[in-house]
Amino acid sequence: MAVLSFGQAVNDALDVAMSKDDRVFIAGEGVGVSIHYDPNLPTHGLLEKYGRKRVKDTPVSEAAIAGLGIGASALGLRPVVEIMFFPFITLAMDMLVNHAAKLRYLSGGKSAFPLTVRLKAGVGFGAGCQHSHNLEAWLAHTPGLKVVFASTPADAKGLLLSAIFDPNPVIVIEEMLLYWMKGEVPEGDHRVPIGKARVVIPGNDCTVVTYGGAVYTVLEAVKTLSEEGISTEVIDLRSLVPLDKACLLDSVRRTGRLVVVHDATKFGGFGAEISAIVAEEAFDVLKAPIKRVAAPNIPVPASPPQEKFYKPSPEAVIAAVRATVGKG
Amino acid sequence: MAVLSFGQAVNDALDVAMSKDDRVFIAGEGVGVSIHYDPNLPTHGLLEKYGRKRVKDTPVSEAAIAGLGIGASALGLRPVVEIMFFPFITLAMDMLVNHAAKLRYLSGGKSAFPLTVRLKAGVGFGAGCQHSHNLEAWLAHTPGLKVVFASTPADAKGLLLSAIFDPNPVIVIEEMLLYWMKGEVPEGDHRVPIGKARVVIPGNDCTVVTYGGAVYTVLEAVKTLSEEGISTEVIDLRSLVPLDKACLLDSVRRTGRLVVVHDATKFGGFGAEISAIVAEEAFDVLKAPIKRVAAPNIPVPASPPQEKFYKPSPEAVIAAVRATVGKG
Amino acid sequence: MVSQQVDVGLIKAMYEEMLLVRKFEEKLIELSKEQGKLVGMQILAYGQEAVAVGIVKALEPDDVIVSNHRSHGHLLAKGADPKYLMAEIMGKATGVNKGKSGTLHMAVPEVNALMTTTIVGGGPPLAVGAAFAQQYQGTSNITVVFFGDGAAAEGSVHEAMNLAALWKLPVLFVCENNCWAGAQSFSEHCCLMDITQRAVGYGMPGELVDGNDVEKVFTLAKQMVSRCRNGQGPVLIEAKTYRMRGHGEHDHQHYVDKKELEAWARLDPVRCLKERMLTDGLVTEAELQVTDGQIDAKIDEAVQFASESPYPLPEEALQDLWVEDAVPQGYL
Amino acid sequence: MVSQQVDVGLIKAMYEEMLLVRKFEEKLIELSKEQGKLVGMQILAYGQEAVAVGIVKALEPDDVIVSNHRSHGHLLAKGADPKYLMAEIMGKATGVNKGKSGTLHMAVPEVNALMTTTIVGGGPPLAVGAAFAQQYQGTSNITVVFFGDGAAAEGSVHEAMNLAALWKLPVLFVCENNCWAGAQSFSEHCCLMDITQRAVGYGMPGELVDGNDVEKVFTLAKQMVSRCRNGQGPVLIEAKTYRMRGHGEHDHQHYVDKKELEAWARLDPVRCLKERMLTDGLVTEAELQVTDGQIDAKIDEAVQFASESPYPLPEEALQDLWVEDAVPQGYL
Ligand SMILES: Cc1ncc(C[n+]2csc(CCOP(=O)(O)OP(=O)(O)O)c2C)c(N)n1
Ligand SMILES: Cc1ncc(C[n+]2csc(CCOP(=O)(O)OP(=O)(O)O)c2C)c(N)n1
Ligand SMILES: [Mg+2]
Ligand SMILES: [Mg+2]
Repeated sequence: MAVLSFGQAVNDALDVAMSKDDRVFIAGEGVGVSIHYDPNLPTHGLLEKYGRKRVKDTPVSEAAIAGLGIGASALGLRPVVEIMFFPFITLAMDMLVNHAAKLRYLSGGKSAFPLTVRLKAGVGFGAGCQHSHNLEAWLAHTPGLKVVFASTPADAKGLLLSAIFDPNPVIVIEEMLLYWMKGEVPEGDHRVPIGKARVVIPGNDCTVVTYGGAVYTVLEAVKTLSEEGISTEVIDLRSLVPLDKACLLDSVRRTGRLVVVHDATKFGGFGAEISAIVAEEAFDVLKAPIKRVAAPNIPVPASPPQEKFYKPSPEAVIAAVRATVGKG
Repeated sequence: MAVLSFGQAVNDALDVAMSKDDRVFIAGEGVGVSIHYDPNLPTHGLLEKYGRKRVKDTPVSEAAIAGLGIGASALGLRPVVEIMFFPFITLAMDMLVNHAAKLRYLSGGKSAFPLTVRLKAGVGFGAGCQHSHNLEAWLAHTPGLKVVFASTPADAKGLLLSAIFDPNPVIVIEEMLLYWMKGEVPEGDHRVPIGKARVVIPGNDCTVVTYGGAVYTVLEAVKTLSEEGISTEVIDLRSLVPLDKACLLDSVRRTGRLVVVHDATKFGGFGAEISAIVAEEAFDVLKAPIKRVAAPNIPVPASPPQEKFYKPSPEAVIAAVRATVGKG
Repeated sequence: MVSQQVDVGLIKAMYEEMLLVRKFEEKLIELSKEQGKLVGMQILAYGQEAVAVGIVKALEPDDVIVSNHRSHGHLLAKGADPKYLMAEIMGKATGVNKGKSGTLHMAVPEVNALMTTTIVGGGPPLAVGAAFAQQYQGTSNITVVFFGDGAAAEGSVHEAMNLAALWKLPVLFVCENNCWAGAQSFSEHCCLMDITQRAVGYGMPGELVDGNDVEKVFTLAKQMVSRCRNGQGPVLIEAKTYRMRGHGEHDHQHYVDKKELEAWARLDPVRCLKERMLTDGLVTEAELQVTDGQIDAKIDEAVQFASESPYPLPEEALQDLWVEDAVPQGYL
Repeated sequence: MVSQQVDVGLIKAMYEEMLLVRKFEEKLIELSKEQGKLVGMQILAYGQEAVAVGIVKALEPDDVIVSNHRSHGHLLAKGADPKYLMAEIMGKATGVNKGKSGTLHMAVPEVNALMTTTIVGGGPPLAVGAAFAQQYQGTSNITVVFFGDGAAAEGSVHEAMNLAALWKLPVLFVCENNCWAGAQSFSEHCCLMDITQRAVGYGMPGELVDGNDVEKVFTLAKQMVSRCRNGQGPVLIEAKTYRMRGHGEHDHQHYVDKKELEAWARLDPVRCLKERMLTDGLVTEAELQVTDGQIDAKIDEAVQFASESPYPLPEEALQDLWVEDAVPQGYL
């Protein structure tokens, strides 16, 4: 196993996919020539290696970028298109929701759209609310799209490879702030199955469900909690759609308690779905209210103290878990 | 009180607003001259009455229509723009989410965007998934937007008037299939406060929370349920944002049981937020799992038997309430 | 630009296809009056048959078309079987899309009518993707996308044309200017004389053609299609035609000047072609009657097939979302 | 097209404004090297000062501008106080937007810099709305929207131009063609020679101007602004200029040909104007030194003000979402 940064792991996945399958191409704004020069960024060096035919820098046209991927996938290619920052996906929503997600269904199962869309998520680089806005809840509420959101380099590689070779449209959300974080990554065509969550830390007192960058906020909190003798089970969902309900429910059946943590805003966030599933299917075992730790219902402010305030903190997770286990 | 159809009530609200305030104008595709000629449709006759200056037929350009409303509202007008069918809002999401919802916040509270966006929702006219797709969960997950969804002619009028004169951006979702349904409507500048739910039927055994067209599915179910001696409290949310949590929690504290019903797809739907709020804030009083009755996680199929299958039925509501009260 | 003679056999063939489209839709008009027989709104290409037939006749079977809400002409011209279209329009299990689409977004992959969207302006970006694949795979196939004068106002069309021009993709953009976008006339929703003026802004050719004259449409299409095939990049064709009926059958055209309707009725592409063939002695009345009979029979067969077909089972609505046979239990 | 003489006082005034923008940004370059002093990416209009100043000088105070991510020139030219901009860029409570925006979307309603968006292509539809209000209210004000060559590829820009042209709205579309969209050169992302070729497709005038010559920019703007004011509808101006630094200060231009950079450096609008004023004897070295000193003082004052200002309180992040003082409890 090589030690790679998160960004290198994504890059490695693209490299593996492109080298083994000519149908794979990447397109987006600056995926070839970028204003950044950093080997830790996902598409670094791919233009040099695969050339202009397969590494396509596009104009600033999010709808066309999505349409490019959809149409090309309909003819059997394996497009991997990038929408630079999460809030820009609003410009591609018609293409992704009314087309990528629906055209196969509309065809009565005759067509397929093996498309991958990469997105950069993340709060904490001071760019404000038009660059930072986690909208995974929208995508998860769109029948026909699969949605994955990795937290480790190995999962970033494995989920992306699974997405590229999945016969359906898959949205791959990348936590930008993790690009430079290193970890062990299996070599070659390493796949992580879409739809399988990962138990990061086993525990008995309380289940904490999270994903993406928030995983590290939770792990930070767990240090303190374990010192306090609270045994937390941490689940990294990895896939939001399809969701690994078995893993979620099995854990809650053992702990009887649930806290959900994400960086997106709370109201109508994906955490609500996790909570609702448990309140509907594991109510009998629940010993305490289901808590959600998430961002307040405001846009991401730019000023450092306010951006920090916006982002769910380990302290907030600690408080929520304590309250849930009755030690609040 | 006059008896008006739902569509006439919307029309009446627009008429009242335009006659009392010159800053109000309406714009959209066919809001002036329409392919339909039906007094039960919301903008019928307004062009004849207010002229081309204030009733603006636009090109087929959803982003520009939204931008028109946002920019005009910044200069103090009270735009009421229409996005024809719900799935078409995907084309205006950047304007609504990154601009209407965020620009005031970005200005540090210096600017205001008193904009109203009207949308037509509804499943059941055989047009398929590019015309029928309820996405209120997206809008409710967008800090900065208020969202209302009326079920009666009186509320349709009162909520729209409140929206038009609200100093913030408000999304007004109209249930198309109800346009021809008649009801009593107060005359003049009738306002229904945004953020207040309505208890349609009081009851003790189970709370059923719903909104929009699903209200009638629930009322249909309640007939059977009451015959069975099950006393259901039906709450019509009317506003999704801000949400009337007091009304919701107060009811559940009395009944100890909750079923949420909506026509949108279940996974990640707005019902999840309602369930999560109760699981977090009224857990102590809950006597049964919180059930959600919603559409399956697929696009809306066109074929009649399948479109019917897609739409939550009174039978499904009956089964859910029975199970919740332990008489399943 | 338009010059060479079109061969007689071809003219007859195009006439028959136009007549098939016309009769198919006349049948829909009739059926749309029977409660619950057809599903959803009936949007007809009545009066625009020459555009669909003239353009598609210039294509090879492997070429792709992307259609819109007004699709009957495009699909039938590309070779779709009326039986399965009719069944789809009735929402039947035997429909070309199993009833999941209904009339508005029928796609017929078998004949490379690969994607149809009723999102106005949705087609061009999809066509750009299809054409990119054709170029990427080194084929000489091209993609044609049909859109309306109203659609030309959508941002997606601009993005698509810009990208297609930049990458010299084999896309033939066909704007069917039928003088209406819903209840808005062309001059009410656009301040241009012609949509072709847009072509300048993408550095691609923009060609106007009389959309009611199938020979002119075909001749121009032939030239432009080979241009696309030869890697010279995209082309915009604007076919001037007219929406002879309402936007859909539910639209009674209360906003349309009757004189305008009459004027265009005189230009009815199907009738005009028939008359021209008779005057020029390309066909005899007798031959035409045979053709009529054959097409009527096809339509009747389609209606009977569709009418006798069952509706899909309600729970089959859960199929066809994803390529997996079943969507993971955890999800649905 | 460009003809009349520009008066000397005006030239000096414009030079001073350009110098203010230049020195403001030179200070940002300096500060961006100090860890944690500035918030977020620093996107500079360095080299494009003549466009902002020349255009805005042709406006009245009541005219509205809509800016983008490269906003410093636009805002300062419109009269924004450098103190409050600097404080915003540092994320301070005294910032023009209380630190909620940071550098990327600073809006200054006090001077009718009403909306700024970093969504590329987001400005034009907003400008159409503002211009509609100006027309609706019967004022003679106009709206100017600045966008880049890259933004011209966004669908939103097409929809906005089409609607503005159709309704003859008083919008001046100013495309700052600085030869780059991120790391893509103009010819890599667009196959046109000039963005003005797009104007044809909206039936509006499209005017090219040397964006490094503030006098030419001003003279053209004057003419086009009055055209808009007189109800003759929108205009597209394309100012050819150059992004002399990286996309942002984090961009070290590894992809840029150094020769190209040097060539444009020789056309530096600030230096060239200074030299022309000296050669033509419009100013003396001494006068220029005074100007320099005054502007340096302004900048230093701004930096001091911003540096000494406090950060906003974390929980104040909950304010300013809605017009109500507080968002309903039930919601937050
Ligand atoms: C994005 C979107 N906006 C609006 C509509 C509603 N709509 C359906 S057809 C139509 C008019 C389209 O006019 P045109 O493009 O000229 O096509 P035509 O109907 O004339 O064939 C409109 C506005 C839609 N289907 N999709
Ligand atoms: C919708 C959207 N897509 C992409 C971006 C990322 N981005 C920021 S600036 C930029 C390049 C814009 O180029 P241009 O319009 O020429 O403006 P310039 O930066 O040259 O001033 C891009 C792609 C964005 N901010 N918004
Ligand atoms: Mg049309
Ligand atoms: Mg540029």
